Amino acid sequence: MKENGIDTKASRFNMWKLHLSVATVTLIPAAVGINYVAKAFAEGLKLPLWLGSLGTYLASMLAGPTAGAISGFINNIIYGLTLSPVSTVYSITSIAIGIVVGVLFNRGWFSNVKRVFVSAILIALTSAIISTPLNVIFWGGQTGIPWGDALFATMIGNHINIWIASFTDEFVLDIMDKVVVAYLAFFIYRQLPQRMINYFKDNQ
Amino acid sequence: MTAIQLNDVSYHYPTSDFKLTIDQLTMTANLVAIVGQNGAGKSTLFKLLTGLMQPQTGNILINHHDLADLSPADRLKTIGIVFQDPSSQLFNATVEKEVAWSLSQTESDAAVIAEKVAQVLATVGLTDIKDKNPFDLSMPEKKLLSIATVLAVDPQIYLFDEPMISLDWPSQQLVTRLMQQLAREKHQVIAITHDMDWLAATFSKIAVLSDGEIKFEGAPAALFGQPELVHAVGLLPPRIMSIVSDVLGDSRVYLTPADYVAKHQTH
Amino acid sequence: MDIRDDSLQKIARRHWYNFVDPVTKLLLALFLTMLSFDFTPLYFEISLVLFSLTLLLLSRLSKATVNAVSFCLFLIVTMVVIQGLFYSHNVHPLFSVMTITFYREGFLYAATMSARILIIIFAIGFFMGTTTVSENAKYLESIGMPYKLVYLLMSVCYILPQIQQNLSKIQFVERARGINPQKTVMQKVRSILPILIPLIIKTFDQSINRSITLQLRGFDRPERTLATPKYPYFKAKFSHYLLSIVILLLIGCKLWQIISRFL
Amino acid sequence: MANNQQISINDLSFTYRHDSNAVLHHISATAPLNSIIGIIGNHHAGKTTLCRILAGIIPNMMAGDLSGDVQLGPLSPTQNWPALNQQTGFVLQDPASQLSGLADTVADEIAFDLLNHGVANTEIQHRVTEVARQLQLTGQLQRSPNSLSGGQLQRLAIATAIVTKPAILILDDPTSEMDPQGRTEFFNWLTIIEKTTILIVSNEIDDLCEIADRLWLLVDGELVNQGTPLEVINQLKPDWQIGTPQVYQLARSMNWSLGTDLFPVNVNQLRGCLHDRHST
Repeated sequence: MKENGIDTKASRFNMWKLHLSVATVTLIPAAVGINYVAKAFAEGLKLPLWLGSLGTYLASMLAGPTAGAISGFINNIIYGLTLSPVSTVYSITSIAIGIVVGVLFNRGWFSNVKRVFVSAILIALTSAIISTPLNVIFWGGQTGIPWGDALFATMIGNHINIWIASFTDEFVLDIMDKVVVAYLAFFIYRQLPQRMINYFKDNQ
Repeated sequence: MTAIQLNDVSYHYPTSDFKLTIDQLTMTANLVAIVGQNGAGKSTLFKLLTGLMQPQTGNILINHHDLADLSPADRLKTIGIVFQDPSSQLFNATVEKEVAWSLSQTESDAAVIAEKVAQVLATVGLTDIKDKNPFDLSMPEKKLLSIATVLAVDPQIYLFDEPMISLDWPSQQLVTRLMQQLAREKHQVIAITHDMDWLAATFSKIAVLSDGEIKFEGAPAALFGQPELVHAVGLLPPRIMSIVSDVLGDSRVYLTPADYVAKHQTH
Repeated sequence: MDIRDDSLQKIARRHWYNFVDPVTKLLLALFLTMLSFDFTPLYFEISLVLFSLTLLLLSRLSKATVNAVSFCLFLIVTMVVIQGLFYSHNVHPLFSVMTITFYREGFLYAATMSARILIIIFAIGFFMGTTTVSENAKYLESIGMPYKLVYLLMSVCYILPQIQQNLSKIQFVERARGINPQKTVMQKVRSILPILIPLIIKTFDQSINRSITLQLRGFDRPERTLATPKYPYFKAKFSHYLLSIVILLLIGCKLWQIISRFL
Repeated sequence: MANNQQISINDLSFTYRHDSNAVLHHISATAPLNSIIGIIGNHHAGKTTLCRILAGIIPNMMAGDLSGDVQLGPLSPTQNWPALNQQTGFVLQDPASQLSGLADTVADEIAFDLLNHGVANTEIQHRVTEVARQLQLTGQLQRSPNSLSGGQLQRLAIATAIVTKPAILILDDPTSEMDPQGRTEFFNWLTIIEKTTILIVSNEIDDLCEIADRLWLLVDGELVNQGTPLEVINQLKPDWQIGTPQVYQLARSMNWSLGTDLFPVNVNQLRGCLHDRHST
């Protein structure tokens, strides 16, 4: 009976076999938790920022782009299921952010204050490029942030193409959030004890 | 001399039945311990004493001024708190900066800060590792560092939450000496502890909490002279008392092995 | 007798929605969403909204769903205003307030999108309101998902309270050290790192320890006893296949609609 | 050299990869199986690192420069970790972080290891009930692990470690958050566990002297002494800065010796000592 269970498991779900170490498997929920709590924290302080990708950034830096991508994905799924169902679709954006942060970090684009700025712009661009079609499909191009949407309304009121208007709306908001989160991640990573960095590196 | 006075203080959490009620508690002795079982109200009382949480009724007076009226800066100069878990408070890049940060909340002169930081690091024995990342320290070192951040500010009142936990023997000795030194310098030192041996050896006054009420106030010897009370509030007598009663059948009060020796070498 | 099952839930009466397995509920949400994308007439959309709302009302309306609706309401209103005024295909005026004219096309466009959003919220609300985290975890494991993956998806729900506890503890401690986040934006920004650094290091330290103990405790071993589903479900496999096929058809249909527009 | 009936550590040294200084220097120690071994020392002594090596966390999960040899009866954490791990229970310092992170109730948390090992459901019921009773968690079985106090969490961590009936139990400071009653009960309970080798790190020198068969004393990464508590405590050097049990302090000041300058370190020895003095 049990043997049978294992057999069917192996044959039916091979496609789900991802090579994730146990360290990464525990890092990802922690990163998602940090996203969640950081977002709530920023809301509690009434800051005009989301900070909801901080954990994703750190997971990418500690355990590579795959870990970051999965953190971002699960983050939006959980967030979508519990708080705002529509944000589930933005999981695609979060996956991309995880990958871009991981790649940039590995290439050394998080090594000093100047380079972090370049990284942040690239991340914001990625985020905006992927989010814009989703905004258009779901919200007719809006983002849901009042002053971003005011910009959007002004632009399409002046007959500017909806795609350009929507992209501008999203990018303006993204650039601020992504720059702040990139610098937070940069400072926090520098503060992490070496044993912690080594543990996740050794156990990938 | 700093005096803390609690009048008709009560506090209850919206989500539980627990209620802390203290009609009258005055702390003027220099070393005061607050003891009691888990859930007796120690942490609630502690949080009220920090001034960061206000009682629902009554007030807490410090030298006749209401604690609730203190400005944040005055509060820092009045009450310093050493929490049980030091890793909840550390965030600076080095041990030295961690201490300097605390002091910079009440002091702006850089030269004064530098001098004071060097002095307190020497007091707790962390001078050699002042450039280390606080998160690379051992648990006792982290705890000493968190104590140093409070020492630097030099408040009138020191609150210690379970100071002996996660310290090794030499650092326990160091922290005990420090607390005694502070008390001699006329600071009010209040500690929550469940270490009865340390309590019996160190403190001059104990307040015992049980079910959110003060059940005893007085010297350790007086408390442990009432075995029924000690049992009723869920405490244990100091180890030396159970050793002596176990082996010698002597159920009198002894606070430490040295106390026993002193009482028995005089005859 | 069964000490590992929540005795309260054992006693509680089983409702009709407990016979539907979690995966079917999720697929149903996806199915309704795809339907609303494929067939755009407003009456159809409205009937889908009513259908999903009925599902929700016949089961359990959770607070989270109400919150999600109220959160989206603001967006829906601004969407109606912006599209009603500026939608690029606006031709027929609907009504005018002073000199500002609202148009029919933009209004309908916004209404369709709002309907879709409500459908998604209601359908997912149905899933969330009628399943528990442990029911989902057990079901996913019982249908053969590797335990590691179940863990990855579900453990955050269990770890989150721990992180939140740590956060409030750290906020209290840092307040005692003099961090006062209430006032200016600059003070708020300066209070971020002193809170987040200890929180993140503690969280990661706990995940290091957790990864060590999971390995010591035999996590993801092949001989692991598979969980048994919490309830006996009605025709689970059949519903999965049926819904999956229909969803794939609907996706294909939608793609064809999009592609044929360019042909 | 290899003896299947004992624990032996042979010339063990270790340096973490993130650190230039060695944490353990050429440690050699032995102890019989099925005994209780107390590991004592101050911070930076290397106690936690030694536990990690004994449990196989080093080198299987944490990297570094390891040399020397460890043998726990027939098993070795460095050479045959999976087999050793099957028979080992381990309790870390921070109890909250060793919860599985996927359990609704305390009962589910305790059952986690048994499920992983494929134990049958009725057996799981039985063992969870039994272990909960031993560690006084019966009243908490249906509660969420997140709602427990520090001491209860530590007892839960211990419950998860012993529910598989391990042959070796490694406990790294398991009582720091327990209240005095809980701690006393815990140490008493350790003595009634049978057929298990227990290695325990603790600062509770009084309790250790009551229950341990042997003490290993570490100072700055070196094993400076090993033996029975009586031997180790009586041979302490002041510059090691190790606290002494109250029984010993009392006996020493009162000059109640067991002859030849040995002073009792636990209550039983003290009783024997006073009995002998009385009868002579």
